[in-house]
Amino acid sequence: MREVAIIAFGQTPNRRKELHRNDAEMVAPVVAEVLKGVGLSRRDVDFTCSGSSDFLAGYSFSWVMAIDALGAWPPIQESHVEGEAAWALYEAWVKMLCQEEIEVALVYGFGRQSMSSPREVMVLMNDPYLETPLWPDTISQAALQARALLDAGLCTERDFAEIAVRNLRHAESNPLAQLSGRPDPDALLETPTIASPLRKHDCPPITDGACAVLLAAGDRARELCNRPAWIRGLAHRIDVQALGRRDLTHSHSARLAAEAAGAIGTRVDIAELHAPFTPQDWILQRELEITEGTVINPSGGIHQGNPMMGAGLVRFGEVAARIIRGEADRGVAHATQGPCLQQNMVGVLEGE
Amino acid sequence: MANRCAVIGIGQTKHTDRRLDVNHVGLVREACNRALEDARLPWKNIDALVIGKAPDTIEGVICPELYMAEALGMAGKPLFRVHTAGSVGGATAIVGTELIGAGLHDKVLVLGWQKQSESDITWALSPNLPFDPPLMAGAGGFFAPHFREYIRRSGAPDHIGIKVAVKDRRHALRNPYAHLHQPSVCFEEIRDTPMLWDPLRYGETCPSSDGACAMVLSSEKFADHGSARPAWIHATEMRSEPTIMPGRDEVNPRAGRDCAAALYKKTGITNPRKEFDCAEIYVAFSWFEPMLAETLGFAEPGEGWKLSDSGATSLEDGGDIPWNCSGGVLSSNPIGASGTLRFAEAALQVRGQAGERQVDGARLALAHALGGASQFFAMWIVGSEKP
Amino acid sequence: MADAQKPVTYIKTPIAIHYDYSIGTGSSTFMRAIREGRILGSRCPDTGKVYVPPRLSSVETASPMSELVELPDRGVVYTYCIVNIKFYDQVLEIPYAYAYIVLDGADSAIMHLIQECSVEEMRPGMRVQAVWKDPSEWTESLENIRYFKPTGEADLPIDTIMNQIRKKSYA
Amino acid sequence: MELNDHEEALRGDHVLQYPYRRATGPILGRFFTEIRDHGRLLGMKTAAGKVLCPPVEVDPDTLEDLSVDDLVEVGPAGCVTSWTWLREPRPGNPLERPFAWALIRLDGADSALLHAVDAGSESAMRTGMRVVPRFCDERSGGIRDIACFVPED
Repeated sequence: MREVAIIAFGQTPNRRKELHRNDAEMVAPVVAEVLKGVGLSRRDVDFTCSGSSDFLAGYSFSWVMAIDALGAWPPIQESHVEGEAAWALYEAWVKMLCQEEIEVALVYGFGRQSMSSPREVMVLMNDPYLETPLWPDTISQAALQARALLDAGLCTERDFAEIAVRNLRHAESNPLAQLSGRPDPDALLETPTIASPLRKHDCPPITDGACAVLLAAGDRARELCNRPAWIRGLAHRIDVQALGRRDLTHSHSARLAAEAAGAIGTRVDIAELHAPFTPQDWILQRELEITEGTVINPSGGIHQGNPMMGAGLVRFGEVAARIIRGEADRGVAHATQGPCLQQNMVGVLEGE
Repeated sequence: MANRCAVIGIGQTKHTDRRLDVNHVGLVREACNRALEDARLPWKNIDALVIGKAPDTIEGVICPELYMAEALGMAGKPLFRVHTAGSVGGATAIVGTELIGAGLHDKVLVLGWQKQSESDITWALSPNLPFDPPLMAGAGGFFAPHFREYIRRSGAPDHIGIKVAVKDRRHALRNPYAHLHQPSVCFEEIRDTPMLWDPLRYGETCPSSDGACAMVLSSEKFADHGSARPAWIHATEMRSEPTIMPGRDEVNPRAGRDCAAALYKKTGITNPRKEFDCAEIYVAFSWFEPMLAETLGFAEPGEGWKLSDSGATSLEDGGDIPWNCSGGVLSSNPIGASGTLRFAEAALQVRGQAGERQVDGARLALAHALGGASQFFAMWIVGSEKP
Repeated sequence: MADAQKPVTYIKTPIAIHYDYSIGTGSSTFMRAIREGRILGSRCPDTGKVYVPPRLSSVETASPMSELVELPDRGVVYTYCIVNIKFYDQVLEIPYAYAYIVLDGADSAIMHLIQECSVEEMRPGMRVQAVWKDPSEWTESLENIRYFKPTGEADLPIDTIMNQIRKKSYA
Repeated sequence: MELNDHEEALRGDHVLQYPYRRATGPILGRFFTEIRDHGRLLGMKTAAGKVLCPPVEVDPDTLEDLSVDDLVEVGPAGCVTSWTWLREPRPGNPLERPFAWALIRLDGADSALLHAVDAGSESAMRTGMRVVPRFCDERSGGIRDIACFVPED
């Protein structure tokens, strides 16, 4: 199989509300930054792929505007996934595996949650006959999963709080973090629940942002980057959606994706988990068999910033950036979409 | 290089304005079941599914493939969603081809669908945004200025658009799955329909349809599994260009010319009109046929209308390069499936499965899907012989 | 139940999503100028093309565009559409025409209504100028311009104009 | 003149609003009809003998299409398999006062249905508790014909 690596990563600062720029205007400088970082121009990009959501953006064909900000002239090879941009990375990776002439690919994602109430908008991802008419908000759905973990005696609300604390502590070294700090878990547990047992600290922030990664193949990657983050394995799987049909203490598809990507049973230095809610972080640790020596979410995970539709791609970028900088040798990146970890992607990245 | 890939199963629904008897799952399963039956494969044997659909605003569900994942046989498997506007059905087939080309899977189901009857298409495609006064009044209004410019440049007579519409609607009568079946359709009937967006008449526009189309793609290992010979995928190509670039040629977009040139280069095609036996081209409004004939190299610039006028693109008239024997987008337009249908109909032709719309002895066919402001192109070439 | 005999075959699921919709910097710059009766564009540093409304980056080259250009409220019709269909939210009398108008000194076209001109008289190359609402009614909207009308000047050679624009395109 | 992003962008209210009308297909149609006309809940019996409520249309094990003939009556009472207490109900929710979202496995079913439980207070909720549906007086066909569930006496 052809070798493909992430060679660059960039993102906007995670912000509660982007007051100046629209989606396309957010994307353009991030794309310029990643290209400049490796000394490429937009014309060196052989394939471009993005992820976004029309309902999040508030209008149809929302990604088309972003193409108008990329310098797509002469015409480019380009595609788009509706949803999380990590799947755009997957599409680019597949294209590079089977088309030798695609040597460099650009992948980006963007979303502005602040324009609407994502807690409600994302309800539209559910069954439109049986569930959406009741408007079960995303936090409530995650809370049903959290309760299942508590009832099974697998973890406690304190475990959830400690995951939040770990993420915020790690975020202190992330200059682009929206949230960071060193809250006391006991104090967090004194705060009221939003949807019991979940409290504010268990939930991701509302974030506007964009992100981009560059992929390159084989020697081209080595030429452009001193230490490419090679994709050793990449796979995604999905579960049945209905919460009442799933064992919510598990994410079957996360485990299957991890197995297919070769993430199980190998030593990794770091893991970036796209766990919108703290109980999901716990579940993913178990499904991906992450062990003691692995630093989880060195960036602060998505509790420091959640640019929806790009937040999963950011996980890949954060792992790759640490490998590229020589801070880690091997890492696991995870992305998800759908309620309660319904669909999961796992990648194993490694430096040489 | 990439592993060989073939179409071994094809299925579609009867396209219609309102499928009130089925929900989303019922609609897509109908197409998938037929494709699987044609491929002689059970659901369980499918490794992965690639699904394409145009804006989620049409059905009002974000990524509906997620809630349908189990019904699509994908619990525990990879399910992948593509959305590239009108070209999405083509892009979906290309992603499926590449999953096999990359050696990741052996049997991939690709599916395009749309259930337009659940909302209003004009609303879904162009909601009124703040600070943005509405002017265009629908997709036809968006493209009409481009058609007018084409007519001005080429000197094409007014009847070309009518003739193309009649031709595709006549073709549709041979296709049991086509949405519009107008047995009486003739020049006068189309000519006398209201002029909605001058120069575009109502009769020259595509319908709004509910429908789905699925294909089973396979690696070489399973290529002979289907109920007819495989349609080998000889090459695929995609191109995109910006929407609002000053001086962009909307009439003959460079993305389309580049896409065709790259595709033909991969396969050694030098004379598309002569070398292809037929083509399924995304003609959502009549005037796209002469315009795209020029963009895709079937006619010299300014001469596309003569190709349409000559009857060369008509199966009924015994044309040498029939376009849209299925009736095309002008006869059925479930947007997310419209591109998949083009790709699938081309494959049906080279498999010899096209029934009354079959081009005798078709060996090599071109399919094309178009999206956005004539800016997103997806194409493939399929043949009865291994590439 | 009134309908008890008739089985359920469909459901209605109304959706209303509210957005605090932000149009971004390029469009905001344009709208703030139009509130004062001025039309602004931005110039691409690589091709020299002038975009209306202004954009933060070039469509063709992605280079940042920082130079603003003020444009006159007159230009030339490139192509157009005559609308004979009434849409549910449309208040205009049919038939009406809207055109791609290339303002003098601009390279991109804006879309706007053409009035004071029968649809039969419409043609590419026709010179047009803006008819503004009363300044007291101006807001942040292109609707400050009610429509464009013919100036009565001689037509311009539209092919020459479009070819000049195309020649500037990034190779 | 210079183009820059020093000033905040203009914003305006925007609503994406549409009364989607969805065909139910035969199985969900029957499910909703039974609720509307008889206050009866149906589950789908799969080839493996499991009963799934709400009903599925495709057998999860065989991946074959299921039919209305495979629907069987379940409930109406059931037990809560997971729940969350929502202190501040959201727009569009079944109840306007604090309530629980719950996954409810109806008697005779092997899977759970998502709905609201009107329990009065969080302290009244526990996993495994018995609940019964409260149907709306005016029913029009749809999941909202179940107003909510309430604790069994």
